[in-house]
Amino acid sequence: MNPVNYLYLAALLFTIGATGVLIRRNAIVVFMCIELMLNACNLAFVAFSRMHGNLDGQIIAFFTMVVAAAEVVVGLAIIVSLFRSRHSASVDDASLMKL
Amino acid sequence: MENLIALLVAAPLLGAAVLLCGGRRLDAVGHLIGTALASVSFVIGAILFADMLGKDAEHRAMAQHLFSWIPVEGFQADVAFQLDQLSMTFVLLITGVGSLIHLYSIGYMEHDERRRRFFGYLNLFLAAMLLLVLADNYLLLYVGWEGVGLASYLLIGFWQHKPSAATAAKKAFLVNRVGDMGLSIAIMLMFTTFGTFAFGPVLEATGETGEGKLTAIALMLLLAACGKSAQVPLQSWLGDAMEGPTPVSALIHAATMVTAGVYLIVRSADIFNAAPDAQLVTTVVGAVTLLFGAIVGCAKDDIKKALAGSTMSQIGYMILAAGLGPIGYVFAIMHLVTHGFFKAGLFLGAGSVMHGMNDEVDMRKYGGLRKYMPVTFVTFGLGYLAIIGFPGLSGFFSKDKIIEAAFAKGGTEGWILGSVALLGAAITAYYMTRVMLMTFFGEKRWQPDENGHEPHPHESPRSMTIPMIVLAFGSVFAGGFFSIGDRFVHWLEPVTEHAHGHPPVSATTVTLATMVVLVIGVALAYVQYGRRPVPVVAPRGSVLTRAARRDLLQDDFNHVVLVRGGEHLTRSLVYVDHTLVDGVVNGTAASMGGLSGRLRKLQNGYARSYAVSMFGGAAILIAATLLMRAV
Amino acid sequence: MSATAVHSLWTMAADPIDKIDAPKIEYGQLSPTLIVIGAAIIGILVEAFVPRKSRYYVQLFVSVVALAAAFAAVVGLAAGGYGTTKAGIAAMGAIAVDGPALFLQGTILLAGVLGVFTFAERRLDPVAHGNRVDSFAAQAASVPGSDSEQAAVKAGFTTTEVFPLLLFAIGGMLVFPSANDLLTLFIALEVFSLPLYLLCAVARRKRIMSQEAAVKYFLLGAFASAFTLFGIALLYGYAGSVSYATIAQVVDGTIGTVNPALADTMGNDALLLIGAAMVVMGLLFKVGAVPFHMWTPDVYQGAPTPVTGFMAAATKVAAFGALLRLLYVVLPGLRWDWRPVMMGVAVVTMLGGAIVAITQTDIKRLLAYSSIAHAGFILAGVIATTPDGVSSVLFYLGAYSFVTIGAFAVVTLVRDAGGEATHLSKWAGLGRRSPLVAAVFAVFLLAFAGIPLTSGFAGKFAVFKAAAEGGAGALVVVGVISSAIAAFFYIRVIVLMFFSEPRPEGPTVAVPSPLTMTAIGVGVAVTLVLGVAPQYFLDLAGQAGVFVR
Amino acid sequence: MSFPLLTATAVLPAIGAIATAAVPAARRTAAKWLALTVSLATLVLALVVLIRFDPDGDRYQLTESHAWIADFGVRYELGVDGIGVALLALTALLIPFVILAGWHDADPLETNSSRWRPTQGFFALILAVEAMVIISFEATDVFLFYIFFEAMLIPMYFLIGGFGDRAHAGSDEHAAAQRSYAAVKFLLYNLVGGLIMLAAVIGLYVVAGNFSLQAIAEARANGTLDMATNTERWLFLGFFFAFAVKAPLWPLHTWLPNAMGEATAPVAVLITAVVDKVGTFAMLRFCLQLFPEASKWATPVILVLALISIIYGALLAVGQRDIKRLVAYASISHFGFIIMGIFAMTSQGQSGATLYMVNHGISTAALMLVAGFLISRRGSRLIADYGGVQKVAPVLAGTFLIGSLATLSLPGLAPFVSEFLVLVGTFTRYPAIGIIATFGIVLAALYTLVLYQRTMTGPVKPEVSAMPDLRVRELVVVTPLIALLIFLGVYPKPITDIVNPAVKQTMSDVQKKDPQPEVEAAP
Repeated sequence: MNPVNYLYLAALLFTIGATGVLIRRNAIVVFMCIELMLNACNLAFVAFSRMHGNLDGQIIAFFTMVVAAAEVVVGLAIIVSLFRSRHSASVDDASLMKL
Repeated sequence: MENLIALLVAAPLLGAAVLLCGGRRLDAVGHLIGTALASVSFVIGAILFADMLGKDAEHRAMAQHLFSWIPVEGFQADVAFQLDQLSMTFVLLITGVGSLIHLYSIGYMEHDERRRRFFGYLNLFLAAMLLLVLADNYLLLYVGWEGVGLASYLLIGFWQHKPSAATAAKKAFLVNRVGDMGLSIAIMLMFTTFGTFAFGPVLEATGETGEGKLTAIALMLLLAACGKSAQVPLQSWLGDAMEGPTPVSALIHAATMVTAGVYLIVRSADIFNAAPDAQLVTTVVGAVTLLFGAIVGCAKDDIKKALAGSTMSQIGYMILAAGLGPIGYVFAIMHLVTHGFFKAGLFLGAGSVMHGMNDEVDMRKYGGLRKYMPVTFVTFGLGYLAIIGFPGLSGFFSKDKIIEAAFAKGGTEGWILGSVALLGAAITAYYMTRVMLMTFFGEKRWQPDENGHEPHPHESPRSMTIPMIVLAFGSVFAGGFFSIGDRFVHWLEPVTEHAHGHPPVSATTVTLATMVVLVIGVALAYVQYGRRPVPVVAPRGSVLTRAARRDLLQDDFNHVVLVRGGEHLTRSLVYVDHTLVDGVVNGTAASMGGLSGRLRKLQNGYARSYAVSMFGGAAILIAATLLMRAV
Repeated sequence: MSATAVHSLWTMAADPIDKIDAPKIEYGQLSPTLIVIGAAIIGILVEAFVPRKSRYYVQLFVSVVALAAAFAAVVGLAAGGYGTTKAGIAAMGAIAVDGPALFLQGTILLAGVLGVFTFAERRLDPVAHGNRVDSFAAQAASVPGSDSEQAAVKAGFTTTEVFPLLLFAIGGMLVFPSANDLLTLFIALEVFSLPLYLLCAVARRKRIMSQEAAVKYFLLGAFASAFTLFGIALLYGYAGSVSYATIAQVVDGTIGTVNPALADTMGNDALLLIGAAMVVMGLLFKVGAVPFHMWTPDVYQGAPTPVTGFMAAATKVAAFGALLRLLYVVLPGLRWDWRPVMMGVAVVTMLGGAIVAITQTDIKRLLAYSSIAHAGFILAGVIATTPDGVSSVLFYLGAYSFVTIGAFAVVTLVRDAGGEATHLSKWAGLGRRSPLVAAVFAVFLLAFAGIPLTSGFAGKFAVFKAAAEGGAGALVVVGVISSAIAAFFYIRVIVLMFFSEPRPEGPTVAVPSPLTMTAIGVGVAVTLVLGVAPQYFLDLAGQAGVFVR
Repeated sequence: MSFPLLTATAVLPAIGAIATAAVPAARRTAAKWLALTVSLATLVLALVVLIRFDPDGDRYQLTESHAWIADFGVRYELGVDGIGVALLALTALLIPFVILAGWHDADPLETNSSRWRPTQGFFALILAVEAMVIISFEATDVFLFYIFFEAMLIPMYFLIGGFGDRAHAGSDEHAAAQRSYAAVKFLLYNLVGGLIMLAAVIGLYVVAGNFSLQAIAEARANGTLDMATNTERWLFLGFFFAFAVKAPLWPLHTWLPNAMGEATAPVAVLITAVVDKVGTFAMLRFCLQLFPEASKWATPVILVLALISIIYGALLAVGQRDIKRLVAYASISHFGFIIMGIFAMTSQGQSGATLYMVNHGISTAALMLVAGFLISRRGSRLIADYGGVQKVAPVLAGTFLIGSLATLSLPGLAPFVSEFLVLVGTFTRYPAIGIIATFGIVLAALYTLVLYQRTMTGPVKPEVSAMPDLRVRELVVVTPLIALLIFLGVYPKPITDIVNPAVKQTMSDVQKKDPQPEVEAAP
């Protein structure tokens, strides 16, 4: 199967993730969509790595996972504290600062 | 000897400086200082005159170079004096009459607490006027020219608490400025044409340039002359100028300053000679003004305004003569001098009358004053006879010569100008007789003023009568003295070459004609004002009369066209400046703010919309990059 | 370890390996980063083991010493000729140690020191329950206004974790501009972003806003970094490597691609362009260029002011450093593609920032927009694509960061009952109440506005000059116009401070401790020195203007 | 290395400014005296410069040159030619009078606030402006000039906005609003001008590679540096725009009336008599020297604009109700004359323009300061609120009259000389423009005399009936100015001698010859 298809899939996933970020309100979901985008990147890395026949891509994928994990830690901490102080995880409610 | 010339100017200038900066502590002696310094400069003038007579006609001119004034690349203006017969004449007239009027003012201004300042201004005037006639280049003349304007401004508006006086002063200065504009343009033209504006070089070089240029220069000089000498169309200020103290009217607005225009033209004789068109215009201006002034003079009930009209008309004669070229120059100056005497005398007389009548100027409230102030009556009377050209008196000689010269111009112009001059003589006789009758004859017409003060007409003090007497002598004998053996002509010839005019009819005929019109004029006036009592309230009078009372409506014209129009112009410009010029700038600022306000709305606080903008941005970025490659 | 080695290992696992060639690490060249990261780790240990009372002092001490040491290391490297005569590629090509890297690292470190000072300021807020407090929450975990928070305040807790966090951020920033392959770039990005997200959230006053700022910053930041990562993936796909040098060579076409069989992806320009665009976008987000700027005002406003100041200064420096390296080392071959695009970005950034700032009413948001406008100016220098361009940008960044930290430090001083009085209306008549503070702030504003005799002017002149010489005259004109617009709102603030009558209920100006005073003082000093006699620093930036490839 | 005289002239007031600002709040008077002393010392230095300057020597004298910002091709280069030295002297001369006239302008109304020190600030700012103006007259390095050309806006801005005229119609808030509007307007106008110039300055660097006026001018002259026609024109426009805003030239003038109206009289003098001169000076020195061709190219348009300024300014002056705004518009008219003289490109025109800068400085100072004294007595700027002052305060009225006469450039007073030179200089090359400009002298008479008549003459208004005459301090301010007006009117040679060589140089820069008279008259 043509490895290029994996790239198309990766692009698709990335787009889905991005769309999710744009349309979903719940901070957690938005964040999950971002994770989805990161994973799309991973897929692309791996696919490319296979094409090039070198391992850089796959190694990068591991790094990405670690980064994603770190982001989860920080992100959830922030989102949870926000949720606790205003009892809502909607990103639209958090719009005190504007103009 | 040359070095004395500067002193002529310096003495009164010093006086002005001392008196104006001296402060109150000089109040007691101010008038004495002023008079003294004026007479000093007269004495110097006399010495120089004597010295001049000592030399032969061709070598009488003297010069004194003081210092280089404005030295700029290709532009040389010096402070240098030139004293030739023409200037000498003026120096004597100015300092002589000036000193007399200083003397007169001592009495006249006795009760004015600002007398010191008054004498300071008078000295300032003398200095400026002398500078004007002594300058050896047009730019320095210009300084004196505006200097006398300033002095006249200060003196007309001397009683500043009277709004009318302040306005009149301002008007005089402004109208003169229009004339000055002409003078400065003339100077610029000379500079571009001749590369200099000193009398000598310019007048010598007139032959080397086209008539067009010279005509332009001459016309600009004429404009200047019109402003200073109150000639149509710039005559409007002279009447109002009578707001000033009477000595001022006598010295500045009768004897000296207003004749500066004549001096300018005669001084620039070579230019005018080479520009016949300009000469024609000059004669026309003179002719028109001499009628204009005379007519106005007939209608005024204010004695000073009547005399002002007459001044205008007499200067009209001089300008006319000056416009006639070599056949007229000398007589212009001669009439100028004689007029200096009798008109000054008349004004001083008028002043003396007002002095006795609580400053009443309306002749309809005079009458029969000859009993109360005999000296004034006699001197005034002599002046009157002189001005109407009573045979044997000064006016007779000078005016008669001008009328002759006018006819001598030849051709239709000659006839027209000549007859105008004759007509003028008639009207002069008429309105002067009118003044004489209304003031000194008939029975008294004055009543108590609103606060019950009945005027007690009385003869003026010695310090006032003496000058009047002296001037009366002048008015009687000067003309004769000048004319016997053409003294005056020979005196001036070296400066303004003289040609004998040949009138189409014999000189005697002209003289006779003059006599005839003279009699007619006097008779008319007698019928109107001598035979029947003069109404205290002015009758409505004919259209012409009413127009004449309003200076033939040209003030109204000025008011409507210049004043109103100007006000509208400035107001609209202020509006434009505020709304348009400023508005554009403020507008851009405001629109910038508006734009900012709108863009600001994009920052709506929703994280997702920010994400959208980022996403869109990314898309655009990618698209743009690809596009760049594509093209 | 090199990829091929791993590859062989993976394919033929059968025969045993006798030795692994350990990667070679140039600790000397990496020392600045290592020192800072190490100090950060020590900081965490301090949090774990040192008694609460003394943590603050220990943390402060550790941070300052570490940063000073790191700065010393940078200076040492520079003195050692790195960046001028020789340049090193350290850590197996992951880190470049060259002029720009060292210059920017130095700047970041100094900014960091001042940042630490402002972080450590505890004199501004009134003493709570007998212990001095700083601008950070007593206990970030507890809900604002809740009993637990009260208790924490009573107990005199303070979030001393901010210091290690700051150190981590600085560490990441040190790597960011010197990253020499895309992976390192990405990791560094995350390493300095994540701590900043957290720092944004821990304000003592107005915590709701602070948390909101944190959430926005975090979500958008993560979003942006996802784009960056995908871009990296595409570039990797294009060149088969993430190392700057290799990609650059592929772009120039100096080396053919590894596998001709895969021509449809390998060396496919679409991949290159899209990838490059996405990576650049990630960086533009960090520098706050329009249209990726929208997080800036909110975050600047919501975050604790010391954090804002540090962020505004250091993030810009790091991000522009990375951008410069990317554009000058990786994509010079693509210049004719990205230059026009970047010009467009620069123009909208300059104008957008300046125009929107006009109607701002909050001083922190105002400064945020001004920082956007400045990003535009710096971009003008980036676009010059000449050594002059590089050095001018370096100089500008150096000058700008000090002005920014100083300005925000002043903002922390103006307070009323509700904490900092950031609404402009409250600044009315400040010049009457405390002329000195107002004058200092005026100096900073004038520097922002680029008035001569301030560093702002020297910097602006440098970048505009570079841009003009680089053939981007149009940018200069736009830049000039937008500076004029920008001048308007800086002037507005000055008018407010000096020419309007002080309000009776107006704010008070707190007297800070020497820490903040130092920050402000250094800010002013640098502003004026760089304004009057910039030559030395220009030379510095000039020598540092060459990238290693 | 000789004593850096020119630097000293600028550094002295700068130090003075800092010292004055540092005087403690309570010691207001000390600050005043300090400022006055410093300004006088500066005047002495300026006179030393004037004496050391040799009109027939090199073009630029007392030069100093030090490396400064090599990266920008900027050197610290000072030097004065005749024009610069004249204006340097003028500045140093006027500042003491400004300080003396503004003696009480900055006394705090309420003395409760201890840390707010307006007085110190006021005089410090004035000295700061002096320093910057002086150095911009001395700078022969375009960048150096630009820096101070821009920087002087800041102190001016605070002087206008911070120390407004206390005589105003309406409430304090209204006045404050007006004031800061005027200040902001002043700053933005000039800042925009300056920034556009900045673009041109950068462009100049790109073209020329350095900023040394002499180097570039030489290179232009001997053709080693030739600019493309369009480049030169754009650069010229960039420079000229900034100077035209500063000068100010119609239609960029609207900031001046606001600024002069709202500022105190001494500050207004500072604006129009000192700071604005930098603009016209820079036209002469930079526009003509750096871009001769472009200058000639732009001349017709500029002359027309100058002409509009002359007439327009005068007409608006006639239409004003506010004394100080009237003077402001009069100044606009006068700046029109100056610019016309500069771009007429004749020796008379340019000497006249330079002379005009000096004379206008003195005459405006005289008129404006007396007007300030008048206003401070009555507390109103409206002409309509006065009348008959002449009766109660004759000396004040007299000085005011002399000031007015100088403004309408009466022969015998200094401004006449320069105005006539400008007119002649213009007339010889552009007769039509010269003639139209001559109308300006009539209008000038109109607005000055109307002003004098409405305020000083007529029946005494009750409000002014108790008005005191000039005090000693005020006499000390006015008398020397008037004396100077008269002296320079009668004997301008000292200045023309200094200026002429410099003008000759400039004429050769633009390769223009004076038009020769058609008749070579016998001298």
